[in-house]
Amino acid sequence: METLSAGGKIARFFFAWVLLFLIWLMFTSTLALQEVLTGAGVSFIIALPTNRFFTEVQLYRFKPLRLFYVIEYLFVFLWALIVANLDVARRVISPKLPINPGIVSFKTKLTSDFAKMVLANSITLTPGTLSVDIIDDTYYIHWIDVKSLDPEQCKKDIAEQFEKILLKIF
Amino acid sequence: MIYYLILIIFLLLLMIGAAIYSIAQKDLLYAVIGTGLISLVLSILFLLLQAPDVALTEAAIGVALTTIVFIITIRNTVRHEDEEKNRRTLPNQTTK
Amino acid sequence: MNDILDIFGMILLLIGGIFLFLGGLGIFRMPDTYNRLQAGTKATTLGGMSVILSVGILEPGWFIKTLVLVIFIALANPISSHALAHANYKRGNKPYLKGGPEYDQYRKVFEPEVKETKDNTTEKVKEEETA
Amino acid sequence: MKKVLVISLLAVFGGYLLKVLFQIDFGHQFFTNGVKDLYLVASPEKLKVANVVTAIVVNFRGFDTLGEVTVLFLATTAMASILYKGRHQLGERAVLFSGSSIVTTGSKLLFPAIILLGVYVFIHGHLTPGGGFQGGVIVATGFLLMLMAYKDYSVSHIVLSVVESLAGITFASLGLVGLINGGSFLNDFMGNGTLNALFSGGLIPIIYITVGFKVGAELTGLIYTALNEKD
Amino acid sequence: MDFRLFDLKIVEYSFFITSVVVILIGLYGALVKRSLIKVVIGLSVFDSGVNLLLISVGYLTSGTAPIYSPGLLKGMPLTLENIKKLSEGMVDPVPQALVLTAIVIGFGVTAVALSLVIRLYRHHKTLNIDEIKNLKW
Amino acid sequence: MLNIIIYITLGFMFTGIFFSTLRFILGPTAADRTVALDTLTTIAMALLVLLSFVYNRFIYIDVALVYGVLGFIGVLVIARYLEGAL
Repeated sequence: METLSAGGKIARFFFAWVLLFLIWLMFTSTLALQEVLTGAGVSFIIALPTNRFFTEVQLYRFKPLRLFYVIEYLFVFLWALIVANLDVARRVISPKLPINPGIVSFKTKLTSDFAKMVLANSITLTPGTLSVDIIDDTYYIHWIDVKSLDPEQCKKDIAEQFEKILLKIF
Repeated sequence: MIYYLILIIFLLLLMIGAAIYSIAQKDLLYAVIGTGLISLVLSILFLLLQAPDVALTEAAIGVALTTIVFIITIRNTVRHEDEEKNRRTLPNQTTK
Repeated sequence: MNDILDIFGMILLLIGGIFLFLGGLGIFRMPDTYNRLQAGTKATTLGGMSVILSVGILEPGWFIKTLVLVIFIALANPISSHALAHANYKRGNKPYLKGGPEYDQYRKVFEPEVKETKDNTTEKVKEEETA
Repeated sequence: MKKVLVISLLAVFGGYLLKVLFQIDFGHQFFTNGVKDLYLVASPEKLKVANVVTAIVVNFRGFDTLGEVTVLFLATTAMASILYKGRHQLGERAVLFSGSSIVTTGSKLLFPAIILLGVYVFIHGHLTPGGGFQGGVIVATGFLLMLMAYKDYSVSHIVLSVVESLAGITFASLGLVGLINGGSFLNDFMGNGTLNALFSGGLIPIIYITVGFKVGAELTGLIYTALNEKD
Repeated sequence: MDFRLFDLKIVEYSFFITSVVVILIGLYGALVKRSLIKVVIGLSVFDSGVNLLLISVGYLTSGTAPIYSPGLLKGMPLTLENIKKLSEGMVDPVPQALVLTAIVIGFGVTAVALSLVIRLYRHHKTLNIDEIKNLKW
Repeated sequence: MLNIIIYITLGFMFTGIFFSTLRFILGPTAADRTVALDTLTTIAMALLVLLSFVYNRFIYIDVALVYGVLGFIGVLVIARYLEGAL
């Protein structure tokens, strides 16, 4: 993790402020002047002590092109979520419970904690997999229907589609 | 309308069942999880009785704070109601 | 246009209900805790999300607030289920394995003696374990 | 023997309770000469407060709220003094290890949002369900999340007690100003604004904000005290 | 859309019956159980029952929550007649305000009781009230 | 039309609640019971949103919001206790 310059810290603070302000606007879901002003003040005060939680890298890495990848990621994720649910539905309804569970492991190339968490959450919500632990860069995944125990193959089956977009975003 | 009544009666029965469960259960941790269920059902019932303020209070208090206070007590004392049984199973229950 | 949105909302509502039901049925039928978590998390997450979103579609003024709820569910639900799975393994509840013990690769983290048979991952017992 | 006695006692008690309750007509106005109608009309008409429950808690029965906040403060103090074991205990965390990196990162991300939700709930106490107590509880729950997820996250006792005392003093002095100004505790001396705007209701939002800070600080202190306690 | 919930007379008392049953269950737990934590759990269950009873006493058939939100006013001018008309369809706010404070106070009571339990355990090394003398019959 | 769909959805939800409660009662370990509680929390949140739609009051959604944000903390507390961390 790189250390932040003074400018980086200020940028981080503004990032946290804008994010909290957006959440406030969604909470109130109105654009009345009083609400907006109060929201700006409140999110400013809350962002002062909590901005160090939000991001750990310099904000100059942020490029607008990455927003497209975020949207692409959302679509991939939604599709995987729907597939996951149909998969669960099939397994739950069928009377013989076609499962072959096990815990597999693979390594990831992602570095930041946030990206690892996003990948783990996505894995949890996609077909038949549940992340049990992350130790350094190794994921341990509970797989409801183990097809292979080889780490490379597992990674290709489980996480490839998310990881290659996440590598572009972060 | 009879449909809604059936659902409400189901919720009421669920609440009675959760109360009986959390009183009758010998394992205190399960009893505490039972109180969480009581608070969940109670919150839905308060909303059905048109009291959103009270439902919000019940949700906020019952979902985490009551649980953590009870769990701290269990951690500091004993987990099982019959203490003889508790001593027998203590070694593999407190450490991982 | 409005009718189409309404019909879309109704369909979403119905789908959400079905998935919530499947979540309940799943945690009832599955054989062990991990599989129950699988069914419970995925089905209830999508079910809850689609019910809430359908309400947002049926009443367009509510859409933004329902969107907040959906975002929170999508962030928070996997975390809690991950924490439960992790805690369950640490307590020593081994998963139900159909294929045999080699299907459980996570065990190597806790029992380093298995290391010789199959060595391709880092063996690092967490330092907190000893604390 | 004891069980039989208790069950018969409870049966008598429950029977009488039900007998009384069956005389109430469920779903109809029970307290016919009550203050309900007065409150329901006066709250939007005079005070311009949309949420009548808030108006009752803070304005019509504001003195009770002061007592209630005091009870919570006493609970925190009593818990700390009952559990006190000696000076060496202070500063020791009883959470043995941090959670896995998913849990810590997730709680780090959600913590500001939870605090913001708490603040939203107690600022909008006069417009939507919720208010100072609920908002304070939500804020305390946010701190609970951080205290649980991290091994070495700590809350400063000094900051907590300063926030709590300041909020309490503000509440009491606002009430006293009302007493001097209008003749009753928490009498409203500000303009009322229009119904359903954020800046409306005169003193009520300000008091609920102080209540929110006070309850949040108290409950956070309570959890922190309890969590540090380990044999 | 209009949903009137309680048109049937039979079921109307189910809320009262439920809350009385929950109160009795909680009292039973508080009186009979020997573990002190169980006694506190019984008290908290009792608390829930009382809260449900108070709220259901204040319920009004096909009433709505006592909040004059914009969705309820629907752009009506805020005259006295309109407010009176709206307030006739609202449930009783006084029990709600009571219960609102009762829940928070109940939590404080639970916390203090549990800290007393911890203290007693430290002193007596047991939670069984039969062994802690002079506390209960 | 909408009424019927809401009836059917409520029926599905309550069946889900029923099965989760069965798992809550049967569940052999504490983790199973907590899984059931987690599922019940999510179902209850969806139910609260649907009820606020049925009563047509926008402000009732706040209750569901609080449940959605705080619901996972309760589960996390129990999980951290089971882990041995508390």
